[in-house]
Amino acid sequence: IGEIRRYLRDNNSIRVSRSLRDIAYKALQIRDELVEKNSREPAISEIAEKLDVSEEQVVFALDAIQDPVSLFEPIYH
Amino acid sequence: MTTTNNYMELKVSSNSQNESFCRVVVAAFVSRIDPTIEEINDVKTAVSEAVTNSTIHGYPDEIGEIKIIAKIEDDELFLEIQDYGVGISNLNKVKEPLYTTRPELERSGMGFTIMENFMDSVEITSNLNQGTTVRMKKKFSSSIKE
Amino acid sequence: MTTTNNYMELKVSSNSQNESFCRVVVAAFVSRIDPTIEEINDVKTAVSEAVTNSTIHGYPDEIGEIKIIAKIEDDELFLEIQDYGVGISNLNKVKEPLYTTRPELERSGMGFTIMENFMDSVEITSNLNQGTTVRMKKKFSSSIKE
Ligand SMILES: Nc1ncnc2c1ncn2[C@@H]1O[C@H](COP(=O)(O)OP(=O)(O)O)[C@@H](O)[C@H]1O
Ligand SMILES: Nc1ncnc2c1ncn2[C@@H]1O[C@H](COP(=O)(O)OP(=O)(O)O)[C@@H](O)[C@H]1O
Ligand SMILES: [Mg+2]
Ligand SMILES: [Mg+2]
Repeated sequence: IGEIRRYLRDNNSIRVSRSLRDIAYKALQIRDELVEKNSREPAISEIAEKLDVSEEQVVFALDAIQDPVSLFEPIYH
Repeated sequence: MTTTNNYMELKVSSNSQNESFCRVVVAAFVSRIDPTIEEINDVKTAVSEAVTNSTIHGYPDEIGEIKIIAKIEDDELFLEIQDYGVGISNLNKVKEPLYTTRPELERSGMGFTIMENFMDSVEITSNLNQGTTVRMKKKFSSSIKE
Repeated sequence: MTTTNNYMELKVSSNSQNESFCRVVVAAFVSRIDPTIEEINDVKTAVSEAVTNSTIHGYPDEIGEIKIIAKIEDDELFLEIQDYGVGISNLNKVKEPLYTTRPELERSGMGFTIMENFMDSVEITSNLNQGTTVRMKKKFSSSIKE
């Protein structure tokens, strides 16, 4: 386990906020590709499968780059 | 606790940081019925509006508790957002577009209108000084995959 | 409910679908202190192990309730994962590496060892037929963003 942790540490000292944005942008890219290919909105599972992360993780990542409230309530924060 | 497996209950304090947290939790929960990004965004927006209302209207002068219950039955989502705050005195008016009791906060008065637009139904119950509960439902088209 | 704003409580049923949900909920909660990927993966792994234990050991023959409490104070996370299941009879053995009571499920017996490695402390309390609570702490290198 110590070794695994050392390995992880070398790669994973980036902040989560950044990695979430990366996942989210990839997710949106895949969504666009799938919309083009299938002429319909893809389900979350289709995006998750292509990214090889869980559905919940895709949703979490997408939330990091968008704030639906701000569309309607730009003032309150 | 109900017998269904597709049930969750979340309690958080009414600080503004928890608004986005509640939104993600419900969105992550809903992801098990495999919605589209658009459907998820509808739900997130509705959750944000309801939680924001509890935060700023329900607990104007204090930090209180907000409880969210989410349940999925077949392809329908049931959402309940509850606070134990000041309550609503004029329940018949609050769903009117542009109606707000806090214009000084530059509130738009569109919260319930948005919820009604993005969800299939929105029900409000409230008692003065006891709190407010908003119940919403939404059917998902999902299962678009073959 | 404590007075801290950085508090959450989640209740879900002990079905396997809720493991990944619980993991993401805790990750989303912790994300407010913007941890590193390593830190968040540590926490997610620990949550998975504890929730899996409640699901398969705590409720071997039924679906029960699992409660997760998370709190952040300064740069420290407090996690509590509780079930109301069968409980643990031999509490002094369960932390031993490779110790498992369910070898037939191909359990590795490494759950608590992993939790202890990934978190700063792991405390188990349990009562037969009443349930099990696992309390964990972890300090984060990051400080809360203002
Ligand atoms: N949880 C609540 N507790 C107390 N009052 C509320 C609550 N939610 C809504 N209200 C009342 O309903 C009104 C309308 O709400 P809404 O449509 O969201 O508009 P806004 O939030 O912009 O004022 C609010 O101005 C407030 O008076
Ligand atoms: N929530 C729980 N309820 C009842 N027993 C548990 C619980 N968590 C752990 N245990 C007991 O502790 C043992 C060791 O747990 P763990 O280290 O995670 O290994 P494993 O899950 O692979 O068996 C389990 O085999 C089980 O007997
Ligand atoms: Mg509002
Ligand atoms: Mg285990």
